[in-house]
Amino acid sequence: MIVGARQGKLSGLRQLVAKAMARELTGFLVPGLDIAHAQGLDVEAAGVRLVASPRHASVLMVAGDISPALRNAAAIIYAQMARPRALLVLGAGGLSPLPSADVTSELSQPGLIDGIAQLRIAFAEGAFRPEVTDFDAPMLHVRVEYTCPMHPEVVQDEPGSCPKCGMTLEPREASANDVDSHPHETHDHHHESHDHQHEVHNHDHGSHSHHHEAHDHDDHESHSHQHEAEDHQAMDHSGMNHGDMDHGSMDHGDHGDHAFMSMIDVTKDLPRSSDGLPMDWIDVPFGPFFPGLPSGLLLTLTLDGDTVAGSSARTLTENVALPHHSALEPLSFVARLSNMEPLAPLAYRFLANQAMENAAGIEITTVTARGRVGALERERITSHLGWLALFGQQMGFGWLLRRAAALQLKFRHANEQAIMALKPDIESLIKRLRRTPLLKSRNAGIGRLVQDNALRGPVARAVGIDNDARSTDPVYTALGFKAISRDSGDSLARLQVRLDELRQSLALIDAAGTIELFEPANIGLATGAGEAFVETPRGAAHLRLTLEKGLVVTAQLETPSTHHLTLTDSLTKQQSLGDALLAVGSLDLSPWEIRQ
Amino acid sequence: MTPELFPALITGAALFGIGIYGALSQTNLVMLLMGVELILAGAMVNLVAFWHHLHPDTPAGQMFVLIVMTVMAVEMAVGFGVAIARFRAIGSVEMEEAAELKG
Amino acid sequence: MTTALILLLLAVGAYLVAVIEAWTVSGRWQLAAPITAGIALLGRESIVPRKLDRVFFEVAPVLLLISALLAATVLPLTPGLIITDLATGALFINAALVYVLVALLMAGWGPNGAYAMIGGWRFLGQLIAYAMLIVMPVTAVAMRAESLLTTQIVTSQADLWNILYQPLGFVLFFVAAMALAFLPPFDLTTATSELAGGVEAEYSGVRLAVFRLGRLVLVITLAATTVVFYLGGWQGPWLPPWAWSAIKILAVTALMLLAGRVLPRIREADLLNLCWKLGIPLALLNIFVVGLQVLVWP
Amino acid sequence: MAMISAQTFFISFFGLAAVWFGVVVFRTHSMMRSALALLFSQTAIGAMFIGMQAEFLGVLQIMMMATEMSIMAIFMVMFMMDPGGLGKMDMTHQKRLSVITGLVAFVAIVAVAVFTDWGPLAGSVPDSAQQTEDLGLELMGRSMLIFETAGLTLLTAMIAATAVAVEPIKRNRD
Repeated sequence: MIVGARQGKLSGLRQLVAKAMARELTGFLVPGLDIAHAQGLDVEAAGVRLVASPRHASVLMVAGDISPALRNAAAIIYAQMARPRALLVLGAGGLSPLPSADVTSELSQPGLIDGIAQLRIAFAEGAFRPEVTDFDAPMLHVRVEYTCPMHPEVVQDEPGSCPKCGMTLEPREASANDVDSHPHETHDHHHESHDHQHEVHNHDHGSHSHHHEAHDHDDHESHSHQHEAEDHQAMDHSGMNHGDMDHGSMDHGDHGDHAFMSMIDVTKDLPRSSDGLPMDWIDVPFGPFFPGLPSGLLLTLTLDGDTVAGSSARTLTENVALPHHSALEPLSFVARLSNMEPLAPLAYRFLANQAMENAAGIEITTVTARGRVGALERERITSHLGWLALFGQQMGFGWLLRRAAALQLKFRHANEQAIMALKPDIESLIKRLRRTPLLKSRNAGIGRLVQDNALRGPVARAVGIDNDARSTDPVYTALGFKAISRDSGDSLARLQVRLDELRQSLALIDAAGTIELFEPANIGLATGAGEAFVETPRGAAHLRLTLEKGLVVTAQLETPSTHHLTLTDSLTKQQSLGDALLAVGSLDLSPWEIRQ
Repeated sequence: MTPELFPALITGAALFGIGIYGALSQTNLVMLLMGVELILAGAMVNLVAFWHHLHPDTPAGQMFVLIVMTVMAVEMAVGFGVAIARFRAIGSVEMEEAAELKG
Repeated sequence: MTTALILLLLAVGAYLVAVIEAWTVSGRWQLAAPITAGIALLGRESIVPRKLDRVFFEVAPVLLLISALLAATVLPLTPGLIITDLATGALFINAALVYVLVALLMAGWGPNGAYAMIGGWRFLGQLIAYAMLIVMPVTAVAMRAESLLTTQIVTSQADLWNILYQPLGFVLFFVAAMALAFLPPFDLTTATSELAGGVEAEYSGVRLAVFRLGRLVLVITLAATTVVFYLGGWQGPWLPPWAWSAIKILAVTALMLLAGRVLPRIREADLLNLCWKLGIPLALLNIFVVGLQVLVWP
Repeated sequence: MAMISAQTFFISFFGLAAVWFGVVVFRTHSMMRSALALLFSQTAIGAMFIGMQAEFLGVLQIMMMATEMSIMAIFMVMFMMDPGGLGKMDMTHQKRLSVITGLVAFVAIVAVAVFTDWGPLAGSVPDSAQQTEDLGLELMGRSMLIFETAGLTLLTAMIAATAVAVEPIKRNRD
């Protein structure tokens, strides 16, 4: 039986329909495709078609543990899905505020396949039920507050008149969970954007508590028309909000039938677009589950038509900072650091190991070092392939998405021989990308960055900065490592750098000749301070920690994405929507390694 | 008195009337343009009606309708050009606020 | 009778388009998928977003379907098999297809969603540009046939198909047709990774089914139009006319859909530049050249 | 006779549709609706043309107006204070004058239309293929000059409109 079943008896015809639904499951993946691939899940192969809009999805798949913020967002997604809708949970812990899972399974490809098989049965039997329960969650409730059309700063919970001008206050929706407001609004924008705040977590736009609406269409009919305009003129890029509000209030006002209102007054406060026309701007949330963007990243773009006027990016993964005063066992510290980043766990694991070894003053053998190099480079390959898949999805380039994802899954746990066997596939992939038309014109000049020493990893190397932690590492230099570099610094250059690094990593694995994840050296009861740099797939991460009697007491971590996140605003400003998203995507941000 | 023409001619007249109303009453340039469009549409209906009922063998009638269509297009192009310019200049395409354009 | 037959053929065509499209996406042949997917959609709830413009929201999918069907009424599949052989057929096709734009504008404005609205306005720019590239090559085609009758356009290619007689026109028309059906790489208005489905994003259930069906019919109609205008319609050796029509139409459909498999989505700026700065001058050149050809070998 | 009456019915029906949509244009508060209402009014007129056997003109009208009014729509949304129509603000002035003038114009034209003797009705209309051909010859023959002038006017208008619309200071970005 499915919690989100659709109302109705499972009659003969409906049984047929239910069977069809069971065959044609469409899934919305939480937290996202990149995580799924990194965890070795191949959803399409398991027979579920992934869709971009919750409205089109029949199954909400939650893969792994996600933060409360992400769960809230997922709950909004769930509320937008059309019934019958099911919830498939793969190895996740807490779900609230989401409803109880219809099917739970373990977080692995077999687990996924098994779960989907159960789901099909559940659909065939339980897609329709005589009585259905409405899904409800706090963040879906819409609170009505009252504000003065002339003085947006006046906001109160009950109707009344404005203390400043005595106008009748206008009702307005505000969400129960108020999210922090954006820094960048102009004054008109500010209160207008508040209308949008309650959509800010929302992948697909604008339907809080749609399920209140959707299941009683008649009630909906009745007030759809009086509402009809409300959002349109917030939505379209010129609805002059003040305009009708002023007038509306004048209707309420004592003086009579027709008062002339000046359009000049209406438009004079509006922000000016780059082409000089006063236009109203809207905030549109992209993420945290937006296809083609790193999952867990909430990018809010202020759109002026199809052009991005401003943006704000933050992560909803809610990874907390490392402990400062609570001492940790070495092993649990390592585990904690590597679990934090599902996209590159090994890199952080090695980071922790090296830092502790340095602190304890332990020398590791070349064999160990080479084994780690092999593993790290393999992870780099999988990570870059994962990025390529995301990149392909973002460009609507289906072939790249599927090909890169398939290769990524092959590489995940491959040993040296298997990796060498996969070499030709990588080569052909790269060759194919070089030959693809439109790819160059799509990426050349997009998201151009200037030299900036805070840049890390491929992003930095695409600008021509060589701050690759590997170039100073004797183990790597012994393997004949030489940092790759491009200079144009745009999305195309970042693509090329990553492609070159695929080759390079293959060569390094070949040179290292071994892939082994040695357990961290036993640091005994050592005491001391140490630090380490590891070149994660996204750039050099830096860890400084101090040990006391074999316990990790303090640790500071610097991750590449933390700085790259601050680049988004400059990269997206005054770009067209597609270019802006591509630019953000080409940074290969990992929201998981960013702390708040 | 030729009843065969009535449906078309009365339609044309009605559209013309509505257009006049719109062109005179609307305060917004774009709405005003819509009025003008309706006026021209009314004219076109009449033209076609006359061509069809009175001179079906002379293509000049249709020719005339084509010209009217051109006029519609021109009127819209220029109208919107002016609208954008006004909007950029003073942020308004309201008639009340175009007083300085009075001759 | 003819009408019923044509509608049936269109339904089959839409089904085949769906199969081919699924193949271009997943690389697998799933023959039953379109039907089961359709049934599943019909069975699912059709959500009505809040604060929508009811009329537009309801009308848009239907209008999309109707405009595609109307365009199909003047397309001859075999010498006899045509619903109405309008004297202005070639023009009528454009007239009908322009309402795709109206439908998508409604679908963009109606559900009151940011993604949908941006998708709708995007398509406005896209179609105004590419409607030109539909009309102008068709003008050249009509110049050669010395008629707007679609049947006569077909017979005018008896000795030499237009794809050879005016290859430039064919290329332009083909590209424009893809843009008009917002097929990848021109799918800016339904871009999943930019607009989460764009104009489709807010539709679900029955309405989405109608919308998708309309899209499929639109694709098959455009393929048939290409065949009639440039590939000599039903003409061909050995095989019967209907077979030739079917083969050509399916081939063109596959060609249209395949582009999405091998190409990334085009940038919007490039999309418009391509049309205004390259396409339209070339289309004018095409008209001029064809004019000369018509004069040289009548 | 039946044929004629069927035709008359067709024309009248679309005539009514055109008028009704024409009224909607100025009655609705949603700008999008009023633009599309105008579009459907024009489309109905195109249908009337077809009803009056002016097939080419009808199709042309239906085709041209779709794009034209869609453009109209986006301008409406851009330049209205209240595109969605929430405010239900009336955007009219000198209402009485306008209504009266409109009515007067309507009545006068109807009177003229009704009480004039438009002379003998012509016989059959040439079939549409013939018409299209004639029209083409007309355009390229006697009315060549007018046609060229129209085209030139259109071009001038386009250039002028663009010149007026582009930003005075910096070039519009590309």
